[in-house]
Amino acid sequence: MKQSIFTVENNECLAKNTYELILSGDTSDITKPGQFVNIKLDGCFLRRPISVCDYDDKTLTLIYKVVGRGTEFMSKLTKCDKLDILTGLGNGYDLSKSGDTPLLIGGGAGIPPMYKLAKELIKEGKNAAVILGFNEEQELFYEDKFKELGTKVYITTADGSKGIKGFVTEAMKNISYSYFYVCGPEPMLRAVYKESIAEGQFSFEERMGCGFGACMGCSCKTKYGNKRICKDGPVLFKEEIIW
Amino acid sequence: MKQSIFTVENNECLAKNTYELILSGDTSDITKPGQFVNIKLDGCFLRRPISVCDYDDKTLTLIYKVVGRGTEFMSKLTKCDKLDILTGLGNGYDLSKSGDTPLLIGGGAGIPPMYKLAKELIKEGKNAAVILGFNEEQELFYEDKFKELGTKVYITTADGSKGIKGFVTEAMKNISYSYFYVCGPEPMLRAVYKESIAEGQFSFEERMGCGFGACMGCSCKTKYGNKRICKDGPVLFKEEIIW
Amino acid sequence: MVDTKITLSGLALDNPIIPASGTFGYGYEYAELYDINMLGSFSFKGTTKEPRFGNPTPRIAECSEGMINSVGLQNPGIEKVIEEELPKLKKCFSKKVIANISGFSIEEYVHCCEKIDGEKQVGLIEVNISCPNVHNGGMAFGTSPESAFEVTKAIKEITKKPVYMKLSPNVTDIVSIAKACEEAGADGLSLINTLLGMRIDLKTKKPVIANKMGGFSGRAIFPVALRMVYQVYEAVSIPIIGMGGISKAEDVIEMMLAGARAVQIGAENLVNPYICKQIIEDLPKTMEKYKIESLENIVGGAH
Amino acid sequence: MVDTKITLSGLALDNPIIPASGTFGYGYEYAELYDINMLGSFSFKGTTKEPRFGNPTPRIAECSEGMINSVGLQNPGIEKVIEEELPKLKKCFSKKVIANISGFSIEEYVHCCEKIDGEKQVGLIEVNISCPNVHNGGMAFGTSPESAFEVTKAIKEITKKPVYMKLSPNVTDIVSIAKACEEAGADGLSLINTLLGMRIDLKTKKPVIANKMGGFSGRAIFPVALRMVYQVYEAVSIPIIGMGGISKAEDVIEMMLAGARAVQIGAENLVNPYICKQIIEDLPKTMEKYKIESLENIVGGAH
Ligand SMILES: Cc1cc2nc3c(=O)[nH]c(=O)nc-3n(C[C@H](O)[C@H](O)[C@H](O)COP(=O)(O)OP(=O)(O)OC[C@H]3O[C@@H](n4cnc5c(N)ncnc54)[C@H](O)[C@@H]3O)c2cc1C
Ligand SMILES: Cc1cc2nc3c(=O)[nH]c(=O)nc-3n(C[C@H](O)[C@H](O)[C@H](O)COP(=O)(O)OP(=O)(O)OC[C@H]3O[C@@H](n4cnc5c(N)ncnc54)[C@H](O)[C@@H]3O)c2cc1C
Ligand SMILES: Cc1cc2nc3c(=O)[nH]c(=O)nc-3n(C[C@H](O)[C@H](O)[C@H](O)COP(=O)(O)O)c2cc1C
Ligand SMILES: Cc1cc2nc3c(=O)[nH]c(=O)nc-3n(C[C@H](O)[C@H](O)[C@H](O)COP(=O)(O)O)c2cc1C
Ligand code: FES
Ligand code: FES
Repeated sequence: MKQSIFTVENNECLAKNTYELILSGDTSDITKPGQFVNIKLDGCFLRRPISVCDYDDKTLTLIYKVVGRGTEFMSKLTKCDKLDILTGLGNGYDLSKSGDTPLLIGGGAGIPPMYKLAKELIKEGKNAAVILGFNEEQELFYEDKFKELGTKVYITTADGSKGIKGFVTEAMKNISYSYFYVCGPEPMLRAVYKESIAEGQFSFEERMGCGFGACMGCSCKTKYGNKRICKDGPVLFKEEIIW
Repeated sequence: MKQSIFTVENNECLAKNTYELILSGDTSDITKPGQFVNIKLDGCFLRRPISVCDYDDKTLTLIYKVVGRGTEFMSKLTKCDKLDILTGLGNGYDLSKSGDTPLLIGGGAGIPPMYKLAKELIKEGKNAAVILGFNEEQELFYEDKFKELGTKVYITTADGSKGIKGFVTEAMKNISYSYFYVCGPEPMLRAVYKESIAEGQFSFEERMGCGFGACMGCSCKTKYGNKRICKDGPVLFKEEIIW
Repeated sequence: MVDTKITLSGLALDNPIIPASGTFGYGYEYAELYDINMLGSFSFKGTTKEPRFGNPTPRIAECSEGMINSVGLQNPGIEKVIEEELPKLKKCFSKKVIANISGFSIEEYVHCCEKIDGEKQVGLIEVNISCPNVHNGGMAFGTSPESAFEVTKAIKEITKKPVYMKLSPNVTDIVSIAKACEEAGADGLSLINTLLGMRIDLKTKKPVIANKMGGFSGRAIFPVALRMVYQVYEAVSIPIIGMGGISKAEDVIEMMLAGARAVQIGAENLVNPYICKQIIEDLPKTMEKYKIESLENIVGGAH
Repeated sequence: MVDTKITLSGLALDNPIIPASGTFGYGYEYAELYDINMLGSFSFKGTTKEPRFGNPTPRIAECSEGMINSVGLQNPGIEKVIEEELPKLKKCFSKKVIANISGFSIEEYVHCCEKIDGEKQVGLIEVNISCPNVHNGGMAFGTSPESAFEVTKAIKEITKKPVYMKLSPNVTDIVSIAKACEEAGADGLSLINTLLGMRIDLKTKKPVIANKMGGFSGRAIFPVALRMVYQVYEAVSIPIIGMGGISKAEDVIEMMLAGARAVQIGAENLVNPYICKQIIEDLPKTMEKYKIESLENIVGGAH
């Protein structure tokens, strides 16, 4: 974990209520796809946790959906604004288990962490496929970005306005995969758990106090004992999850 | 009373911890010298009351001393910043009683309202004199501005570093006057009350809730009954004051 | 079109927005700014039998997202309120007003309530048994179920108008006090009054407020107020007017979901004199945002 | 040079800054960020006889200048704390620690205090009789002078280390509870624990927190905490550790002027993990600004 000041380089609306925020700053504590950062915002007491979508030596990309006061405030950030951010939070995905044909499944605001994960898996020579789930076509983002990485991309929309009609599980049915990684709203995680035919990793969300393991605000029970989503998670293995 | 948004035109350090803030906006509710405005500042729950130092159709000048969080914040305002201000608060000075040779007495942060008052009295052809009291020479401001109006200006400093050594009452001893107007810290008001040889008006400060007469936060007893410093004051007549 | 109407013990309000006692004077200052007839109603400054100057100044201190006051029930006394303030008020407010009454003995409460009960302008009586700013009285009546019961009962015996008891949050068990009021016949409850709070001036190293402590209110206290309204709603069946830290339309809805039928807005009026008007104007669009058609339907909705 | 040293029942502290129980875990997370040996001491997470998972999630809600938690005393149990956490802690913290103990019966409190009393690393025991997040216990012991007396007495009989009773602000009369603890032999008092608060989610129209209510803390509650420390200081002669909403060096001084000998910092650690370090660094210059030479001299200075 590291606390540092990032500078807004770009903040852009990608799709309905969805923004991409590009920041420059000290990313040295970010070590794995699936980790998150915790952002201090003026007028909000608690920080806001957002997954790392992409990063390199000095750039950090986040994608967020406007759902309340904090994300509303974020949507108004402009170039050169400064943000106090805690980086390097959470365990991140374990890439070593992926096998040769991993499937990455992201739903809505759960899509961002899949991007860096896909990038890394492809760098390792894996044949990764991605399912991106949305409610409707207006919410669609990053389809091209994933395609540019060279992954096969499946789109699902709940209302059928784009790609496969239905939930991400609809797409899963016709894909074979060695392993899977999933991030999205809890009902989606549950559906994927049931539908899945291989082992995999799940990324969870929980309301957080600190985001770095000190307050026990985000605990959950697993087969391997109590875990803090922020510190021992947000990624849990399929085998340890108790629904 | 009117609520409106003012724009910072200039914010400048005049003397030790003392700033002059020039604002543009709707001044139509300000009708008299001695009134005050109440300013909303980011991060402060209550507004901050500051006397009107000068005003015309569209410009408002305030002078304030940095003493705490709110005035500290004010000192960092820069051109084009916007402020939510309630204008036209308080009764202001009654100029009709001044006689021909009124004496204006201001101590430290009590000096600002004397400026517009002097301006108006001189416009009416009065032969106004002004005593400006400071602790030390570094605090001195507006000496020249008052001289430009054509008033006789007496300076006192507690440490004798400029002008007459001592408090404003030291200067009063050698001046004859038809009437007086005074604004400054309470010990000074009390001293002036005792020293004064004519009738006069006193401007008071009190911690305020609303500043416009609704909360009874700023009440004081007078010989004419209970008064709210913010609405029935801040100016009281010598004859009504109960110390 | 969404519906903001609500009834309170038979009193029909266009909307649930009521400026809180002590923060709206007798209404005139605000009537200079906007037509206060748009309000649901308003609760006038706490009134006692005798005229009172209140506590010494300073009476005001600032806090993070809130303030402390120790006004101490400054008011001209019930007689003058009836003879002078109410007729003056009539000129700028044509709706029914809420009469906020305080006292230092049961006799005084009864005296004032009896006097005000005959006034047509008054829609309901709000009895403050929770003022933290006066010694021997005020809050003392609101801190035990027994004394709350006694005051309520005595007042109900001599009044015809609906009587709302205004409760203190500075108690271990607000539910028992609320129930005692209900048993004694109260028509409704107003909660909460201010939390007892304090600030010290680092320069003088003494309390900011002359009276040392005072009533803490404003946005900071909202979670405590909301919790108490929620708890009391589960325990009584009389209506609740919720207050404490409300500063926007969302807060109104949250308070109503907790169990309030109407809300009062206090400290926020002092820093934004237009706040009640703004909330009334924002309420319909905020209701639409959260898919609420009628406020009547959401009272206690979070239970 | 100003002097920030203070003693607490014989325990000499370099400065009065102590992270509050439940917001600093067992210290490791913060030890990654800075050398926590700069702290006066720290109070570890509330510990019970048996391991506890605590309450269902969500356990956290946000408020204006504060937060609500309903963690519900998640901890590995006293045995594991002694066997595993304390030895691990020793590696990053060489000073004495404050052991925060909770229970659901007098027997449990006694059991835990007896066990921890033998631990050299522990400087003093802080007994939480004020947790609002557990049913039948916790806060119940802290809401009546009689039960507070009983727990205190039972613990004092079996411990040699100084015992500080941690009190709840959710009471009508904190002074009577403080006095009961003093009479029963408490060596000191910690106040305040969290205020009981609540938030409702407008989208789901249900309480944000699974347990409905929780403990409200952070900057918003400072005026209430300060008032209680001030009141209790006048009534007892044992030392007080003050807490509730402290977020800067000025707040530390204000709390000490009210009567605290040391302070704890809770919620603020969660949003600014460096806050204790920053306050310790700011304290000397803030003392100079307000012309304070030694913190020992200002305790209770506002009385
Ligand atoms: C590990 C993690 C990673 C996340 N990654 C992303 C991401 O990449 N993109 C994205 O759009 N969103 C992400 N979220 C969700 C995001 O944190 C919330 O949408 C955001 O905090 C909402 O803040 P708000 O002020 O707009 O909403 P409000 O509802 O006003 O927030 C009130 C409080 O609730 C908390 N809260 C609200 N919704 C959530 C939620 N779903 N999960 C956790 N806390 C919540 C807030 O943090 C805040 O404390 C992530 C959450 C977690 C826990
Ligand atoms: C009618 C009136 C006119 C004033 N005119 C001027 C002026 O022209 N120039 C100037 O420099 N100062 C003036 N003051 C004083 C000025 O209001 C305070 O210095 C200022 O509010 C301090 O705010 P702060 O946040 O910096 O201090 P803090 O001490 O942090 O303020 C905390 C609280 O105390 C109140 N407060 C602190 N000091 C005073 C005070 N002396 N009088 C009233 N409230 C106070 C603040 O408004 C705030 O609510 C006037 C005060 C009044 C009542
Ligand atoms: C300046 C001031 C004066 C008050 N005077 C009274 C009063 O006379 N009678 C009363 O019942 N409540 C009084 N109150 C309490 C408010 O009516 C209200 O219950 C409380 O402030 C909580 O609401 P808020 O957080 O919106 O301010 C007063 C509050 C303030 C701030
Ligand atoms: C997340 C969280 C967990 C807490 N857990 C405990 C606890 O286990 N034992 C205890 O005595 N107090 C606990 N508290 C209360 C704090 O120690 C402290 O008394 C309170 O938060 C007030 O201080 P603050 O306003 O600085 O947060 C907890 C507070 C928070 C925010
Ligand atoms: S949010 Fe504090 S431990 Fe996870
Ligand atoms: S400050 Fe509210 S009446 Fe004067």
